[in-house]
Amino acid sequence: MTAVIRVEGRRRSVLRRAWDYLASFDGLAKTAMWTLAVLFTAALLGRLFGLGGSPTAIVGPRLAPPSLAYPAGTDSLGRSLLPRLLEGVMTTLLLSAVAVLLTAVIATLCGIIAGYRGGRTGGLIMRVGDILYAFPAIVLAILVAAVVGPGYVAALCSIVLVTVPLMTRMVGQATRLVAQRDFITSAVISGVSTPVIMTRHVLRNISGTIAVQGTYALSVAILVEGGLSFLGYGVQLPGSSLGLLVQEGTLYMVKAPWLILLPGVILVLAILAINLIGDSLRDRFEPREARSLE
Amino acid sequence: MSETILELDRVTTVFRTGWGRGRSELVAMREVSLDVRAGETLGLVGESGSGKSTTASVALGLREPTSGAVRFLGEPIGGPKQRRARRGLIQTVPQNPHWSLDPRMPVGLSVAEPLAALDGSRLTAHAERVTELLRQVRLDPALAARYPHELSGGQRQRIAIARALVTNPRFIVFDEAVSALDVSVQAQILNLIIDLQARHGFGALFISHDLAAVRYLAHRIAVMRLGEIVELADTARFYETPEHEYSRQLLEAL
Amino acid sequence: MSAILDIQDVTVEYSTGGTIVRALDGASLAVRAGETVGLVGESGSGKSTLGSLVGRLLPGNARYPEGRVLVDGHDVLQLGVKELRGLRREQLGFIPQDPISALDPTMRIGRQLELALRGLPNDRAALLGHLERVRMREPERVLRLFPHEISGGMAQRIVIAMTMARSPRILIADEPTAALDSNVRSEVTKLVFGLARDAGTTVLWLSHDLRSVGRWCERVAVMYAGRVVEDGPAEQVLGSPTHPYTVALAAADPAGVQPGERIETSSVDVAALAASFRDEEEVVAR
Amino acid sequence: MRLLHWLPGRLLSAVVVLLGASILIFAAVRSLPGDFAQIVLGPLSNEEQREQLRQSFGFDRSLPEQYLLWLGNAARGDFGLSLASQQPVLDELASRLPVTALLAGMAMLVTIAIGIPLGVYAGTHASTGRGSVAARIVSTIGISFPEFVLGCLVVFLFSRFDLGLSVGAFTSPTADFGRGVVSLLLPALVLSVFCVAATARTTRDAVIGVLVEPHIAASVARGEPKGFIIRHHVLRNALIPVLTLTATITAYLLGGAVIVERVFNVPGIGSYLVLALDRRDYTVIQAGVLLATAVFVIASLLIDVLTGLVDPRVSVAKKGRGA
Repeated sequence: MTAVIRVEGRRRSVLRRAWDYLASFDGLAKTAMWTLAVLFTAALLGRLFGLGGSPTAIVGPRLAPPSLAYPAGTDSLGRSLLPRLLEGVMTTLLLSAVAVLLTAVIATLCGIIAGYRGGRTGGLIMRVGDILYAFPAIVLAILVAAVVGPGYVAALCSIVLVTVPLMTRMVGQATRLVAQRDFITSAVISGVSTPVIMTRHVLRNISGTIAVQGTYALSVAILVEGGLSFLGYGVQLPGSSLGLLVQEGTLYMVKAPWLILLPGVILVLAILAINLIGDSLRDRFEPREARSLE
Repeated sequence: MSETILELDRVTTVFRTGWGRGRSELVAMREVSLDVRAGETLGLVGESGSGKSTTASVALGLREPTSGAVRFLGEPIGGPKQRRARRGLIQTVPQNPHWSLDPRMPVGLSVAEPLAALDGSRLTAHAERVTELLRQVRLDPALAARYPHELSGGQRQRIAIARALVTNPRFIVFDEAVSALDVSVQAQILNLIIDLQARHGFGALFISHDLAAVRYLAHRIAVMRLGEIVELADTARFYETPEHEYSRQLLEAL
Repeated sequence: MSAILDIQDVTVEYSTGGTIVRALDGASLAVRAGETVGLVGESGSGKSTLGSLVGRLLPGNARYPEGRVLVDGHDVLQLGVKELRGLRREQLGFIPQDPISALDPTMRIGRQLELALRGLPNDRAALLGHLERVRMREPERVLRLFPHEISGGMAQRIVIAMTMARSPRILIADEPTAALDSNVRSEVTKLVFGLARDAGTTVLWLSHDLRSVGRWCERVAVMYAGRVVEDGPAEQVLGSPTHPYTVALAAADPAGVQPGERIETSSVDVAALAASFRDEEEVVAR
Repeated sequence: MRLLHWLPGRLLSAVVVLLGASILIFAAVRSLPGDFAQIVLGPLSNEEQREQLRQSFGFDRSLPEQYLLWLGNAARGDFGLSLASQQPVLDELASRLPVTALLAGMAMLVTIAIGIPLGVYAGTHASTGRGSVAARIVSTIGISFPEFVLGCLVVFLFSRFDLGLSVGAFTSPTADFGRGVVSLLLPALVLSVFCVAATARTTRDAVIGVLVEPHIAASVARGEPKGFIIRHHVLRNALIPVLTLTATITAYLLGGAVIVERVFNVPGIGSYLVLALDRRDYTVIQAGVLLATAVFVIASLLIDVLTGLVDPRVSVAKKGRGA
């Protein structure tokens, strides 16, 4: 099936091919992609065109329930929640995406070196990964945040440190599998240099693993950012992130439940969507058949 | 007598695993001596665990022996640095047709890769030579654009042979290269190897657990068991009067 | 004498992601009780599908649009789950290609043997008896080992012991020696045929090797592209094959060639044609 | 014992990981911004007083010396005094440990009791039933619920409506175990949701992986009934990846406890650690984080031993990892 897509794709534009690729996912994953796309577009509109108003302006009564004037209600200072929500979505998604991109680069590099070269360098990489892995994620995150000082950088560093060890391990495992293959040995014998083998053969053959693990890392990233901001070590006021909004919401939970429900629900939806996409990617790259026992 | 391409001189290879009390040693090759001459195929037969795979990696310069000498064209075969220096002169056709080619690469580029490694050129710069090689292994040159999973096992193994030949090597190791193929396909590949050797004159080490295939195309046969070569003889002589008890067993099992 | 196994014009299709692949295309084979039949074919010929079909052991995506499979008069494809299970347990025996992976890797040999003999006497003496039947050396020690600690030949003897313990009416052996070293092969083959003869078991021996099958089986059936294309007494099929595929297959075997002689691959055109159109997994798609 | 011949090597790597973690913790805590003496003594103290305090805590020595001193003391169970309360850190931690241990233990119990059966059901019915799809969706939702969101929702629901359990009223399990358990019920449930879902997913994948193995096909071919095969051959094999996950879950429970304790106002190690970070209480942070990593390292060591007993093929070389 992939072959068919590719052969047709040669004659089509890159956009068209990307669209075809996305269209080949199952319904659940497509819904998930739409959810993320809508969230991101709304946040982008908020940032670019001020959709929903200004996130910092005090515009109305305090703790007003959702209405036509304030689609998501107002907060304890009388700011409209909608623009703050949009800003929070943007911050959370962007921060997590940048962090995971960093993670992917670091983990791919380390994983390939550890998995392909092995030896002392590889052993050292894996050991450092093990050490980082021994820290409970949120404990490591707040420790980093405390050292760096709360804020965006702290959130970014924490996410990277939390997600790198696991992804490195997975990339390393995938690399080891590929490295045993005959075509790698043939390339070595033919005198192909190690960097070329790593990029031409190894990287291409583990791209599926990177995509899957990167997607899962993104969902972990949003969890960590949320938890960190919730504890007060992540994004700081007057900025906004989904975790921070949930934390604010806890203060007025009984009087104004929308303050916690709306960011909470959006956060869960975003993570759920990403996990569903991850599952779908995994089914694609690591297909498994199911058997019954009859 | 033609030139000696590869020579193993009393090669011993020992694997050590574990440490402390759990430490164990396994002698994969014990005092193995053999040579391969230009235009000749040496068949190496043995069961799994006999040490023939280790012999293959030693002969390819992938593994340094514990003791003994390995010489390629009279020079010590050396380590990775020397491998870069003599690239293109030694090639291999591996066992499993599923993994002998990079599944993410059109097979034409796989064939071109050893050439590109010679002078650092791009993979796509060798289309003509690839076409020529595909013809030589009796494949339609149009298949160069296909991916391995779009080809049959036999076709993939032909591609692997084309790839091994593309740099006009002096020495090729066939490591169980036909074992995973169906009998009918296997016969064609065996004939192809014979024809190509007559044309190019490379020396070949043909490793297999299948005595029938080995004796069909090898000029001489070495029988390996528990890390030792128990008999090494011309194929005709081996047929008529196998000397070692184990060789006789193998022949009878055919 | 009526057939104990009667496969009538069976078609089997696998559906995977919208495409339908036909693995058997009107295959027929009738076997009388006590016969030893060698079923020969290359990868993709459908012989493994046919073998598994006897116990309806095909994966869930298999469909049976046509044909019947009768084991001792029971229509296997129509049986309920319970009857089918009973049939597999009491009447059929299967020996797979790779014996080590056919054993539970986390369990000692003794325990698995004990579980497999459920319902039969399975005390220690009985277990040892079964191992001695398959001429296992040091049976006491073997009972305590895990599957990864024994050789392929030993593992296959254990699988044979499990399978033959209930003296099945029909034994289906799918290339049981392909994964073994050649010096063990003949011993294991001899063992299977010996035990089968003693128990009066009918043997269906699946193999890609025409000549070795001819040595052990009374009758040989050749499969090609999902059908049985030739079927007859072993000496007849080997000596004077009629179907062009059988002819080609016999000619392609390097073991049958005299020194200095060249295999005539021009006569293998039938196989070459098939090879260029199919793959091990893609079988005969149409 | 031949089965566990890899144990010495594995022990060594656990020690290496623990040492590495301790260095990391020490370095991190020492690079926390702010002068601790000023934090402890307040802005009105003079330099002399601060210097005295630094000396009394050994902060005037070189960093490697301080590290070795700290490590040596820690190995003897002496973590020093809390800067904030001037009480021995060990006592402070010890008084909170039972709460967190009970919380994590309850969550682990729920995880095993629900996660594994759910996963086995989903795995054995993966090729057929609709129930499997439902189980899959539920478990994906489960791993997508951050516990601070879920915790807040639970607090909201239980404080707004009378649902039989009260939130906020905490009883120490050392004072009254029964009531302690009841008061930790909601936090433990919230903490377990992610773990239940993750366990169910891993178990499901493991079961599916085992079902396609040839030895299961061999069991089916022998005519063995479904329940028999699951009991004797599937569960044991599928347990192996699930066991490996348990180590990760242990770490997750420790981390999650930090947030859940905060949400539910539970006075455990987690909330104490956050408090210590806020107060820059060096000694407590060092000891608390070291304790958390030590628990994880020991837990994964135990789990590897267990795995080694279930799966005789395991060797360190094969697993190729330390923690």
